[in-house]
Amino acid sequence: LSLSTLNNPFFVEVRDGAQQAADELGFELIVTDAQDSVSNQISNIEDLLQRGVDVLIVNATDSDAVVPAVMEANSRGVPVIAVDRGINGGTLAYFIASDNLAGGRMAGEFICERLGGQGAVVELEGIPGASAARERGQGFNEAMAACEGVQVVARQTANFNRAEGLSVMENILVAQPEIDAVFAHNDEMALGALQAIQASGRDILVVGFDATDDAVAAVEACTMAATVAQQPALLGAEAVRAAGTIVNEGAPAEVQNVAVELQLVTSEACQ
Amino acid sequence: MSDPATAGAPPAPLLEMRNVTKRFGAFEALKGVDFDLYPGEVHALLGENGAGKSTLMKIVAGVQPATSGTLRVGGEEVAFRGVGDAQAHGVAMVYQELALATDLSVAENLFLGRLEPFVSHRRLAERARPLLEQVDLDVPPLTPLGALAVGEQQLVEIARALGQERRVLVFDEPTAALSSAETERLFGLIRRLKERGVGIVYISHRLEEVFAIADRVTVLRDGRRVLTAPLAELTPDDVVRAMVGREVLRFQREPTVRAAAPPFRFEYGGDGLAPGAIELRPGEIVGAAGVVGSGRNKLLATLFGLGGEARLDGARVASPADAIAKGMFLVPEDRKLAGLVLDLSVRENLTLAILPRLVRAGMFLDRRQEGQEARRWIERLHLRPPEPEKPVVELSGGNQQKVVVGKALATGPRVLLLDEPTRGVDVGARSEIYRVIDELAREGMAILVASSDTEELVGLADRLLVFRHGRVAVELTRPLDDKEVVAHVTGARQVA
Amino acid sequence: MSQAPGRWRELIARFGLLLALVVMVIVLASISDRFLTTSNIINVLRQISVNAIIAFGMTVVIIGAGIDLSVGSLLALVGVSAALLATGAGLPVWLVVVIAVVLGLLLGLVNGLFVGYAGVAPFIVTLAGLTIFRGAALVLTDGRPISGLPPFFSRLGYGTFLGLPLPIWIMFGVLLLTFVLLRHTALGRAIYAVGGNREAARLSGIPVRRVLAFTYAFSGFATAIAAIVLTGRLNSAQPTAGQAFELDAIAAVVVGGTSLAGGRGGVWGTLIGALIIGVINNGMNLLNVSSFYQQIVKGGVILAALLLDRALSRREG
Amino acid sequence: MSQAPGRWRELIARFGLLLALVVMVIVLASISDRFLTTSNIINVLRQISVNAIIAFGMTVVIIGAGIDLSVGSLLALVGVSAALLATGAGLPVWLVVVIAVVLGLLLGLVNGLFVGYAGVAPFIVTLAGLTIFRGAALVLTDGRPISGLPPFFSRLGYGTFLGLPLPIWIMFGVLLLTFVLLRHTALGRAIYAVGGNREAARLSGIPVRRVLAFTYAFSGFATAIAAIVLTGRLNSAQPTAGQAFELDAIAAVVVGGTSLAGGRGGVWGTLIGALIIGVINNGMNLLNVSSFYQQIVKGGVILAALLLDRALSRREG
Ligand SMILES: Nc1ncnc2c1ncn2[C@@H]1O[C@H](COP(=O)(O)OP(=O)(O)OP(=O)(O)O)[C@@H](O)[C@H]1O
Ligand SMILES: Nc1ncnc2c1ncn2[C@@H]1O[C@H](COP(=O)(O)OP(=O)(O)OP(=O)(O)O)[C@@H](O)[C@H]1O
Ligand SMILES: [Mg+2]
Ligand SMILES: [Mg+2]
Repeated sequence: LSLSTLNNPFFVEVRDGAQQAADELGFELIVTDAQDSVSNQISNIEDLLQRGVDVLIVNATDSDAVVPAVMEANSRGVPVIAVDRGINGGTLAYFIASDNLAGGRMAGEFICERLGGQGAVVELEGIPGASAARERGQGFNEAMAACEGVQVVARQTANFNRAEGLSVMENILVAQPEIDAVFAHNDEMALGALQAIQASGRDILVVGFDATDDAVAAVEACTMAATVAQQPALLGAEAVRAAGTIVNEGAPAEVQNVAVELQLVTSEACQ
Repeated sequence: MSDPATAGAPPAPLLEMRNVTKRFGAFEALKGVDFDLYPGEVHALLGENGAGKSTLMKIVAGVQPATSGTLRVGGEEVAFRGVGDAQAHGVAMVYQELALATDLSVAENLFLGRLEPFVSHRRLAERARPLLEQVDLDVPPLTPLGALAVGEQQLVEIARALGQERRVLVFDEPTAALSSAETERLFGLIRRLKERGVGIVYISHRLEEVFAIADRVTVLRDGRRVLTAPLAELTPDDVVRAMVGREVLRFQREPTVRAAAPPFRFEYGGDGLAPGAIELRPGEIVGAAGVVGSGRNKLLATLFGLGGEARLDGARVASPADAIAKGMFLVPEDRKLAGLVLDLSVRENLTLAILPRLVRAGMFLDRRQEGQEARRWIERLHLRPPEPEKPVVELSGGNQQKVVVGKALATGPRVLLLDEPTRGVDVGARSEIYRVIDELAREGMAILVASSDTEELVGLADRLLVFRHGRVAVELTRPLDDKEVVAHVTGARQVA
Repeated sequence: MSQAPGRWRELIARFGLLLALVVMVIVLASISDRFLTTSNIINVLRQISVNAIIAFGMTVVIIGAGIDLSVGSLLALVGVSAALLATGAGLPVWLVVVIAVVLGLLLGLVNGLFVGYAGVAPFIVTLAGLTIFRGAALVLTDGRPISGLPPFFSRLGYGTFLGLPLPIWIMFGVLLLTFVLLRHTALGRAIYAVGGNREAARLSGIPVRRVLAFTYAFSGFATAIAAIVLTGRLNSAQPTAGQAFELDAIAAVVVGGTSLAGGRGGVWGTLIGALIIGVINNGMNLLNVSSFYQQIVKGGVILAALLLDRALSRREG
Repeated sequence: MSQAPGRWRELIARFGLLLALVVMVIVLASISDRFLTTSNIINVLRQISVNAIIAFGMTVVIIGAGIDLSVGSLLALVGVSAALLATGAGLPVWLVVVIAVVLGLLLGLVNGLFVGYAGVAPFIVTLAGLTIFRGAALVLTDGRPISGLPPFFSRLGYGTFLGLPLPIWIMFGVLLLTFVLLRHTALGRAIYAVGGNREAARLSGIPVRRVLAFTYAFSGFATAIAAIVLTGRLNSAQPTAGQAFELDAIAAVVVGGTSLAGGRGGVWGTLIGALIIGVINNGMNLLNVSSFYQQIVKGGVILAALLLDRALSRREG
């Protein structure tokens, strides 16, 4: 299992889910961490192939960049399963992902509905150029475009980082007299923004993405409106189960897409 | 020359400077100076430390532009934009502060700035050999320059200038770290250049050298020209009076009355020094003489725990910190490398070694006392300008040397090791330093002075160790005679 | 001028930089009427507090001709350690803070011992520190953020004293402490000497190794304080906090005129450097500059500020 | 010893480091029988090629007493520019490569002009370069990676010549070029002189500013080559590529014994440095060290290697 990063609780859960499934199935799971670097990941995969793995599960740091490494695996006859992020080339056995685009749209629609189709919204973007940032942003903005009374009044990056979410939100709060909702491309930024909003004493709807423990707790405490839940553990587990299928039954003739559900975590009690 | 009107008149000057001024911020280092130089002439440029000698010549060499005034080289008015410009006009300079790259080889340094595009180190070494032979420096040309002693580096710097075939050659205190043997050799080379019509500017604080080699002299005082005249018309006293504006008494030392205290016994060896031992008695001044590379500097460095092996009264001197704890202090020979923190001010450098004494309440510096201490040494050593807050990097070479010496004297150790203490220091300040050294000896300090200046050693020392090839070749005692010392140093006289 | 006390001398030397800051402020104030409000000024000061506190410690290291790349990771490690102690061990909060600060100081000291006594290049030692401290923070927390802290932390992050937020007071406290250290103690003088010319310092009897070790310990100390402040501001601690903080801190120091070659500079310049960086970030958020262009603008403005400084100041940084 | 040619002198000086590398190799070989296979050795060499090529350029800058933080972003900018030209403009591939290399050289030169002629601190100039180039790469691509490159790129990334992958050949090509530059040209020697003692270099008539400007242009040139190689290896170009590459490159240089103070070091040491880092990464993957612990192990091993080097080498880095 070649992971893009373990510096993020999300992927830690992917790993845990995968590990658990592997333990159940009695597989040996080798985990590598590319630390969000494409070239690290290529090296990791090369090293994994060097060690003679039977099935390669790849959580790509970038969908295009890992293609050559996947082709290398293909040439050695090692089946490849993509998790979370797609891979734009080579031969895949399975693609297991939750849909970031749909998630962004889900968040946008939720905000539109809660604001009653009227209001000012702030978008906190992830690391510029990162695929999760692109896709979530795209889905969100599609929903915003469809929701006519709602304006995105500020769009700033906080690099998926809680401390930056805090200070960027503080600055935006100074600049924008009127804000009704914030959508952050991940929960870390959302929680930072929440901190700034609480300090300012203003009443603003915050929606995050990923449903980390902290975010879910905040939703339950009614301080955060919602977070889009991927099911990272499920992603990991599904990938390993797919690997199990390959080992037992051989690789499928063509790529099988396994869509892992997204859900919006909200709290009924807070409405 | 064929013009009948100028026939019989002196040839056109190689170098003409008119009304040159130079400012550093608000400070005026040169105030309307005129200077000229003729082919085949050795023109001495004299003045106290900080008078503006180096500043004037750095304008000639293209290091820095004049603030105002004109400069003509070979009759053509020029405004150099860099050292390269000056070199293209046939001007080269041997700098007072060595301008060498310590991590490059000796050979590369000889050709630095004019290497061929592709460098073959073997060929370079071959081209370097004749130049090194010229100055009688016997080191492999591919040795990194940093491994050489200061005097040896000085010779490299000289050899580099000699290799350039220039019309104008400026020597800024070339002999400050050279003994009389190397100096004689340099003079031979200068005479040969003279014959070829090269114009030479010679800056030095050693008057006897000036009278031996120069034809004319120009004296600067506080950035003004106060005298230009043929040397034949002057006596040394005239020159000194022009420089300092008063009489300077030549320092004469009365032999110290020996204190009864027991001597410090040093044993040393290693790192190129033959094993040996010396005793220094409290109140005694011992000199160390020798040619470049003979090991006198190494002796001092070794005693101070900087390499080799040294023991004081049987106890190993492990490091400079250990040496200081045992009551020693060293004035190192290379002030820029080891003596000064150039970015710090005069005050901060002077008090650097006595910080523990200036501390109040466990850690805070007593700024009033620090200022007093700094001002004391500034006055005593005639620092010019007498400003405690000036960064040391902006001082003239001689004044920087005074700061290094002042810092050491302020510590008041039991054993003081002085390595070329007056390198580049003017006559007036030099006798002042001698006076302080003498006083300290009288108060019971044991002092070891290594120097390349025979006159200095003869004037100061109670005893003199002459070094050859890393060992004490002979020990001389008072009364000392200049000629005899020189003979021993050069090896002309061997003692069994 | 030459007799001016240290603080003024430092500020005069950074005159061009101050001017650049003033120009930036004027430009921003004329574009956005929200920029020059008291609340936004306080906002900017509060935002720079963490970076500035780290940068003050970094200034000390850099004046000693060193560099400390480990600050961001150390911040994370100290932050999660404090958070774990505060949530798990049931210790009183004041004790947690003391332990955290001592931990930062000790880990900094370890860096310092490698640099001073083992003679390994500071870049390598603290780069190793960067990866090791980060790894330790991740191992301690299994990669998860820690929240549910006692109210002390959010009071620290959001409380005020005499109308000013506590992080700003703490920042000025560390500033003054560092200034006094550098300008008014023998140790501070020794740091300048060691950074300016290590050999000369050694021959003057200054315990060079001990002085070097101290500078890294001080940087660890400052970073630990910054960690507590950040933990308060976020009311939680992340093992991933502080990434690339070392670059921000070094940038503040160098923009502020302290030379990476050592021996020169001071902590007031660092404050100006941190302010310049903070004002740029704040301004771009206020003006809603798109995130791709933000990076271009930020680089350009810093470069322009330094060019102005070069044109007006006498000596080189 | 003093008569030994440059290459050997450099290697002897890094004897302790070489030994550390050998120890690491022996340890790894004894733990994992896959480590010392031809295919894994080639694997390691190919993996370090991009970092090593950048680090060779960085070595030149650092010997000149500078630093280049912009390499990672420049790599991204050159990579996406080349990819855009190759996919969009319909230019022949060789021309794309030439344009890309010239672009890298020119952008490096801009850094160099600011450092050499405007006298701004290298850290600041190239930090501004870091953000500006990154921003430009994002703007050019609207943040999206570019794929669908002509087959030339993947041939470059995965083709072999005489059994060795092309990236390795290119790496050794740049190594030799840099070595000859540094050791056997007047310009190279001038770089040492400028880095060792700028004032002395100036007094010797060396055109200091031009030399400094050149070093950054050379770094840009090397980075552009690395960008082409990486684009080939990934068969695509990302505007986000190369993050933190500057730290890796500087680490290879400094581990390899080149002093950040300038004037000292060489490019063979950098190769060893890059190898050490590459072997550590490869080894940890082969041994399946858990990723949190990887960071700790990596820092610890680098530190241990440098300690061994310090203990065995004579002169300090
Ligand atoms: N870069 C500088 N900035 C400020 N002042 C300077 C600078 N360089 C020289 N000065 C000042 O100019 C004056 C003349 O210095 P210069 O080096 O020419 O003296 P000098 O005659 O060569 O003395 P010495 O015999 O000590 O070498 C000194 O007072 C010195 O402090
Ligand atoms: N670090 C070093 N590495 C190698 N050789 C050295 C080193 N330092 C000094 N030497 C050599 O040791 C010899 C003695 O040096 P020392 O400094 O004692 O000479 P010296 O008599 O003081 O001459 P000078 O007047 O030139 O300073 C010289 O030949 C010098 O080249
Ligand atoms: Mg002078
Ligand atoms: Mg000597």
